[in-house]
Amino acid sequence: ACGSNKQVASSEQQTGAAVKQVITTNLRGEPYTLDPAFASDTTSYWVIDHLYEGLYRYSENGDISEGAAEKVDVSPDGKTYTFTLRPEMKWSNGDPLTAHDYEYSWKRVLNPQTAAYEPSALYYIQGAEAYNTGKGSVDDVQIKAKDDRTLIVGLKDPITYFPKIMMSRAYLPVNKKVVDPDKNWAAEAKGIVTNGPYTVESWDHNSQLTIAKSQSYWEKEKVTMDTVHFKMVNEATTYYQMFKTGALDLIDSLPIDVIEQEKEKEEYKSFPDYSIYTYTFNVEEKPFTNAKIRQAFSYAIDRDILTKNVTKGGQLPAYGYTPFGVKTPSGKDFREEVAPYYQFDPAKAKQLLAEGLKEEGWTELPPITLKYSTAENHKKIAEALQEMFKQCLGVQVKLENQEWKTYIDTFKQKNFQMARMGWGGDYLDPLAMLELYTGKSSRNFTNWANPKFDELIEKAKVEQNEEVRMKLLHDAETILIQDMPVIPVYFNNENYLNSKKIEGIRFSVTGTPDLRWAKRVAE
Amino acid sequence: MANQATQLDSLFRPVDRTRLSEEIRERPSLGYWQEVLQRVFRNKLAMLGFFLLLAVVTLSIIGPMLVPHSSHEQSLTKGNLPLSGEHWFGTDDLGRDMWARTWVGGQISLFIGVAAAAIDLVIGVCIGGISGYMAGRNNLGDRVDNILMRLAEILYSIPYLLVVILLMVVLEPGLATIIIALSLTGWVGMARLVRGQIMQIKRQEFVLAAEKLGTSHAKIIMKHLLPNTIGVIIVNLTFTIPHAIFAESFLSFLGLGVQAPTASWGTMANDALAVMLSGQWWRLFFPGFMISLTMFACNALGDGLQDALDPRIRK
Amino acid sequence: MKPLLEVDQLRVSFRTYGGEVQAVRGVSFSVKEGETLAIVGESGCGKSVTARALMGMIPPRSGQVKGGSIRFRGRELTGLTKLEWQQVRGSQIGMIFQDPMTSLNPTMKIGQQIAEGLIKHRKQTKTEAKEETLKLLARVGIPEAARRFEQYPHELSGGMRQRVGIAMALACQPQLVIADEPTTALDVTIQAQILRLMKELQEQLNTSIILITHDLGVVAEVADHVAVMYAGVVVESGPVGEIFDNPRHPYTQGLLQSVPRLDAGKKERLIPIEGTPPDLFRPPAGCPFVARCRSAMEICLEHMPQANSFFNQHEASCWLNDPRAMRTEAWMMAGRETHD
Amino acid sequence: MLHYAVKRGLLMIVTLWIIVTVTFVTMHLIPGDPFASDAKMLPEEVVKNMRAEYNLDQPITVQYLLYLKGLLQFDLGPSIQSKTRDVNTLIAEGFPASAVLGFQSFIVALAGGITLGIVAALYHNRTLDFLSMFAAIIGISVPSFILAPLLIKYLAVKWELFPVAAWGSWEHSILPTLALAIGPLAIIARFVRASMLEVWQQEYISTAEAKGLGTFSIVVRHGMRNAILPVLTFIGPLFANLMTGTFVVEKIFAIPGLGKYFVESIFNRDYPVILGTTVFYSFVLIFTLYIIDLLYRVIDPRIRLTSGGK
Amino acid sequence: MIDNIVGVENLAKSFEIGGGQQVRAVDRVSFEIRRGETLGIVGESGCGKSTLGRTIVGLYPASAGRILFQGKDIARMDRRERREANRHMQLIFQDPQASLNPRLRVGDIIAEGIDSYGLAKGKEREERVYRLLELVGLHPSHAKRFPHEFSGGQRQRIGIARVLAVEPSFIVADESISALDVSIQAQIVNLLADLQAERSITYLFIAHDLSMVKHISDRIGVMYLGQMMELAPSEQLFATPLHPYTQALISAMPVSHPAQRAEREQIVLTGEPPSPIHPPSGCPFRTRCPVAQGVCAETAPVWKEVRHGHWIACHLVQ
Ligand SMILES: Nc1ncnc2c1ncn2[C@@H]1O[C@H](COP(=O)(O)OP(=O)(O)OP(=O)(O)O)[C@@H](O)[C@H]1O
Ligand SMILES: Nc1ncnc2c1ncn2[C@@H]1O[C@H](COP(=O)(O)OP(=O)(O)OP(=O)(O)O)[C@@H](O)[C@H]1O
Ligand SMILES: [Mg+2]
Ligand SMILES: [Mg+2]
Repeated sequence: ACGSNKQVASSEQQTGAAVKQVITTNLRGEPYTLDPAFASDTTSYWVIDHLYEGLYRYSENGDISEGAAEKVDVSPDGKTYTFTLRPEMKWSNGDPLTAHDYEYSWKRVLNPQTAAYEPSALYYIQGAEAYNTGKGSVDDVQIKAKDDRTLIVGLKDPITYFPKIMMSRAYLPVNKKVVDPDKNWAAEAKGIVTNGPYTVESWDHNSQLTIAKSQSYWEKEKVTMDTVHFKMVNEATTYYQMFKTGALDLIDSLPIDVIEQEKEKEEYKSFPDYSIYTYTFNVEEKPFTNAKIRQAFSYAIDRDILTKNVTKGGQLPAYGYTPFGVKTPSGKDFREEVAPYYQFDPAKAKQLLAEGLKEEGWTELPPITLKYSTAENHKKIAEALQEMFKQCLGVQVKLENQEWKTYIDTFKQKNFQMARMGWGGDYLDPLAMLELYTGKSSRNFTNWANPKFDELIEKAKVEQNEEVRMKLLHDAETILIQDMPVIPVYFNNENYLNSKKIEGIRFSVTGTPDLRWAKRVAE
Repeated sequence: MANQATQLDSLFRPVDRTRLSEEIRERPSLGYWQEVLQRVFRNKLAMLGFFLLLAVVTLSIIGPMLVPHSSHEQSLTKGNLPLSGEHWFGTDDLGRDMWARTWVGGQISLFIGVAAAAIDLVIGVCIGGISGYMAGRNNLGDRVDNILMRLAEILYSIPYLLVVILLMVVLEPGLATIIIALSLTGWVGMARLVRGQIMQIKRQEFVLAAEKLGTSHAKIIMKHLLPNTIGVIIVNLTFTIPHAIFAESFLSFLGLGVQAPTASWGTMANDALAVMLSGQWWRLFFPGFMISLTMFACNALGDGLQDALDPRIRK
Repeated sequence: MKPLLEVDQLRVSFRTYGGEVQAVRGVSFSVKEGETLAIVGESGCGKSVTARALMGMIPPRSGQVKGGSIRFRGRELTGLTKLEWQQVRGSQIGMIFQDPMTSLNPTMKIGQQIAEGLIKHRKQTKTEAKEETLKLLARVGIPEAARRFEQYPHELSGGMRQRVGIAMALACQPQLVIADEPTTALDVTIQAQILRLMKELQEQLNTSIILITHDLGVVAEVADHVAVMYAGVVVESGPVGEIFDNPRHPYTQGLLQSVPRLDAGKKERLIPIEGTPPDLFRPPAGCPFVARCRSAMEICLEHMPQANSFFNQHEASCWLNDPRAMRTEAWMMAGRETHD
Repeated sequence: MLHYAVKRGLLMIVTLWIIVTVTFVTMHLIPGDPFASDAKMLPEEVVKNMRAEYNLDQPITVQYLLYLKGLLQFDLGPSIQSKTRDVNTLIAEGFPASAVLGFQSFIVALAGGITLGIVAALYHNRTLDFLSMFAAIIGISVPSFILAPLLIKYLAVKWELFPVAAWGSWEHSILPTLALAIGPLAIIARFVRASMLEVWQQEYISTAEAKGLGTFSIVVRHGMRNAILPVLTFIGPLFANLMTGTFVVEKIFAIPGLGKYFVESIFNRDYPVILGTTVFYSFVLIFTLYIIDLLYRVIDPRIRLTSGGK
Repeated sequence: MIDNIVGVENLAKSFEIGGGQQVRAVDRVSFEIRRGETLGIVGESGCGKSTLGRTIVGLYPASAGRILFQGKDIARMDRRERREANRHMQLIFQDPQASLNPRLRVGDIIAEGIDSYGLAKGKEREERVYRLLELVGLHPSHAKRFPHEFSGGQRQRIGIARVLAVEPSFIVADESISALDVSIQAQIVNLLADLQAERSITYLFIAHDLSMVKHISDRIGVMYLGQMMELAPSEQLFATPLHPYTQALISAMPVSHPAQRAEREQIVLTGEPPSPIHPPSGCPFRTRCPVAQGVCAETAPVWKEVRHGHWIACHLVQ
């Protein structure tokens, strides 16, 4: 990484200092808020990630490393974290930034009155959940600023992946002096005070947001990009064409139809993100009460063709549940540690279906409706699957779509036989993906519960040895795949077009593209 | 010369009166509809419209049978193929035959067009007719008119999307639901227009005359007022139809209408928008062209019909 | 005195869906300076079309001047270009329309409607035109001209509107004014006012007037000369006295008879002209009046009668005026008797 | 007149109230929760806290009354989605762009439609008539969601005449204006053609001709005003729709207008925004209809006598 | 007693126009019409002739006053009686073009009244239509045609046939011949006269052509600005017009022969009829009356019978 940094530096010298370090990119929509406590969407996250810095942050190579914290000490029992902050840090308005700010910010998120978006990300901390749900007092929350530079956090369980969890935006700090007097402090550019590499320069609502390099950021020397313009263009075809005409330097979420023609170009960047596209069964709805029939449907899907010819955006076929992107002690990716669990096999699919029918004593399947939420790509995939089921299994599946909020409702009420759903990891760990399917998970809408699976997950949560933990998770995944309450279809990814004039944008699995190290090399 | 003069001489005698009693304008008296049809047939533009429409309808019915591919059959590896002997209109992104899909889609879109027109006619024309007729008649009439127009205003103002989503929850998706969704507000424009026309026509003396002869309100509306608004009704219908065709695509996209993989022209056009970037023009062109063609045909036929239905323009 | 306007064998047709309408089929007449010519005739006989032809206002695509000539002060008007016609209209020949309700633009102030012509032909500025208009309004007997200038047609009574129409036609002091049934839509008392006004103005300005009407009373009141039209042709013309005293065409005779006479006895049956005028799609080869004529002869069916001249420019086109017709009269008397 | 104005004003308020009520009820009848967002399913307690923040834990009647109370004070409430800005602000921010665009396209549609319609009428049954009406049919049958990308592709990307999208300079507004205007333009053209054909038969046109005026001044001074009258009924709702923004065009051209709130608020179940935008739209619509009523009297000075009588 | 078929007493009719203003189209008019007679009404355009006619036949509800049919107040009749009275009182319109629905066949137009009063059905209805067509001088084959296929005079005949279909005893002919050609007017007038003779129909004949009114009417009423100014037997009215307005009206009639131009002394009224929205105080005619006096502006003249059968409303005539 060091070497490449030098190269960038030299290329800067070649083009001369005349190149203004400005990048224009696209947010696709108005960030609903720039207050990290309320942020709920990737749009806001992208900006917020450039404005605030947590105790940890992603380093240039994508690892989690210390951010505002200089040093972290973990107690031997793994339950107490002591953070030492870097000296003399400042808010963008000049106020000193201290451990008290972190304490204040986290407790603010937990305060039920705040109605923050994701206080549950802090529930790993002792006393947090109780306070947030009104069953406990703020005093029992184990977040303590010992002095200006020391923050002590006590956890409920000894979890080794706490730094990963701390990457949630709920852990970002806000300035008490600014926040307390004005509830709407984050509504306009001038009110926003940040501690990260950028400050908000201007905010033209629904049109453009500009952030500029912060002069009070502790590592400002390393921030190469001076100004970032975020345009807010929602329509894919539009921002694509704006990119083509040079009005934008970086865009994400390309229109599907153009990926084919952009794929081979230098500008094209594709990165997996830590999420999966699934079809979820309700295992209490016939015919998916039978595991073999569920598997039959999975075997009937030709994921290779689907990702290559339908979704087209470089998505990876999912032959397991947890997505790529988690490095394990073995040095391999968690996904690559095991062989694909299954493959496209029409014969096996037919066989399983027949067996399943026999087991249940049915002669034919009841009518099946496949539900999906309204969107162009979901519709395409549903249509393709429908045809695959028909070809492989001879089953005529009916399609039904609903507008998103209605769909969520339907889904939560488990009012489906087979329904599309995408899941992303809250943090970059297989646990984040698998924990969903435990019997008591509030996000498990399959009606599927397996005590063995639950047990493995419980163990994995507190296991201190990372290797053993991974093994436990693999075992749990195997059970999940065998019972198949959910069909993994593909692992999502994000596509970008990155203008040749801009170098050094850091793309990562979980985060949004990090622009601070980007460099414009030509006007 | 002299000869001619003497020839004329013989004509100076009283005329044979029977030669004069010739009827002023004798023409074969056809039935009203026979005559209307005859007049439509004589109008070239109308006939062009008629035959185009006939062609579109016929192809929508038999078109899919002319090719070995069904409209559903996918071939994911053969997506986005241009026109060829194998696929006359090319294929779409899932490798389905566009020819078959275009005509199957035509069935839906044409049905929707016809249904929307029917809604306009039945609901819009009735409400507009009643409202226009009652307005200014007496206190009660004013009230009826006021209520109906306020109703139209309200329906116009309530967010349509909200109503649509509600419908989606209450009803099963399908053509019937689409039609209900279209009926909710589809009639408002027509009603307002018809009302305006009726207000004008009802001041004409033949309406007063009918009233004086004891003709009932309903009959006055049906026999005297509405037939004389046929012109604006037809013009407005030609706006309603394409609007409904696209509204259907929106509603279907939301999940209210026909479900994938069944397509309509509107949904096909909607799905194919991005081809403007990638160049598979046939995916947008065929459904779009069919809509425009149908529109053109309707307009041409409509204009012809309008002339034909008006007994005054004949000569 | 040289005629101001000479119309000779004017023919106008319209193309319609059903074929060609020969609305005017050879009309000739002339108007002298300061004279009033009345054109009378049944509805649809081509009076308005003739008037429009004199203004060059036959709709260019459906209608066509098929032949004949219109000489105005010695200048041939047929065949003028559009722009040349615009110079003639309003400034040399003015026109007053029948219905003051529909002939004024309902959405424009009357003052502006009058001033328009002045601005166009006299190249006046707006203020000049306004001043002139105010004078004109006063001249046609509209009080409070300044206030009226700003009003819209619907704010005026029928008589006022027709005065506005007259003001409009006279604005540029044309030598000839064509008035197409200027008083038909008005009441008797207002009609009397308007006719008197027209006469006064005519005397002051020495304008010639072509007055189109079907009201014989109006003709009797103001006309110097009369042309009686029937089915697109002039069947009789002459000085007004001659026409009333010695009508030479059965149609003219019929017209004069069919109006009730004030001095006639109570509830005496009127003597109408039975039947209706012929269809101009298929104009008859012979005399157009034959089907309604009591004295029709075989010759009338097949041959168009030529104009016969009588005393003092009195002309009539009827076979009855042919000496050979005398015998027929006798036969007819006989025939009628046997019929009854 | 005043009596009429007051009566209409009161009626307007009643109508608005009914609209609010019906929208309120419908809104709460449809499933979905403003707080159920992307794949994350928030814990119940968290959602409860959030609901309390927006009074959503109150009985529905209380919510309704609270809303009406706010409405009386011209306070449309907070937005649920946009945490820090309230509905009044959203509308105040979005309306200018929508209004500018709407007004421009309204003018274009009106001017273009009238011109096209008049040309077609003047050249009745000739090539120009045929061409204009053919163009109008195309205009009617190509919806803005197809038209807009086409405009972008050719005028912006291929020929680089205008910027692709975004809001800012006047050039930015040209393409969206066109995209918005063409449909209504085509419809107006057809209406105007019909009424112009009628007007052209009127005797006052002959009068104008008899004054020696040229065709152009006859059209402009005598034809147009009268030909527009029948189009007014259509223009009212059109104006209201354009002024309050249209989702599709604003989305495609990335215009910071009101249109997006109309649609997105519903998809997001952002109750106060749904109601706020509805109230705003209805107000504009009803007010426009009212103005149109008055406009009738301006353009057409004839007093309309009510028929029948008492 | 019953030889008055229709009577009006203090009949008034006003129209609401915008802005709470009122037009007093007919103002306190009283007269009666005897069975079988023809009452002519003349007067300037807009003086309320049509309104009077239409109010009498019930097309407009009266604002005040009574309408008697065969001696009975129509307002007091029950539904059936009123419908019957309505059938008996019919109206022929002025404009034969506008009063016929262009989209209906002549047969259906004529049968409209037959249908709505259920007077005949099927074959009989058809027969009746044919007989009516013949009665007004048309041919039964015309029943299948549309109004625009006929000339103005023929259309007016259709209008008359339509009214005759319901066998009325009283017909208001509202300028029924004004739109016709002179030569055709006589045909229609004769037709009306024949029908009166055959069926003893009573007419209220509205027109502004004085000579025609004089020809057809037994008595003539002269209206001005909604009020009746003078009512007298026609001979008497023309021989000795008493009201200044009537005098002006008669003198304004065009001469019937050019030779009379010089002989006649015309009273040309100056000014325009006042607006019915703001009628002048006192006598409505005073603003144009050549002999108006102070009293005319103060009080409205009463409607009085100055001679047998000669009614007048004028201060200056005793
Ligand atoms: N624009 C036109 N197109 C077709 N036919 C026309 C047109 N104008 C006039 N005509 C026909 O020409 C004939 C003469 O019409 P014109 O208007 O001159 O009659 P007129 O004598 O003025 O009658 P009226 O007394 O009713 O005004 C009529 O048969 C009419 O139908
Ligand atoms: N429906 C109506 N609404 C309002 N005012 C009306 C209505 N009908 C008639 N009037 C007014 O009443 C007055 C009398 O009109 P009416 O038509 O009875 O006059 P008229 O004597 O028949 O005139 P004309 O000779 O022009 O037919 C006029 O001032 C007219 O404007
Ligand atoms: Mg004429
Ligand atoms: Mg009248």
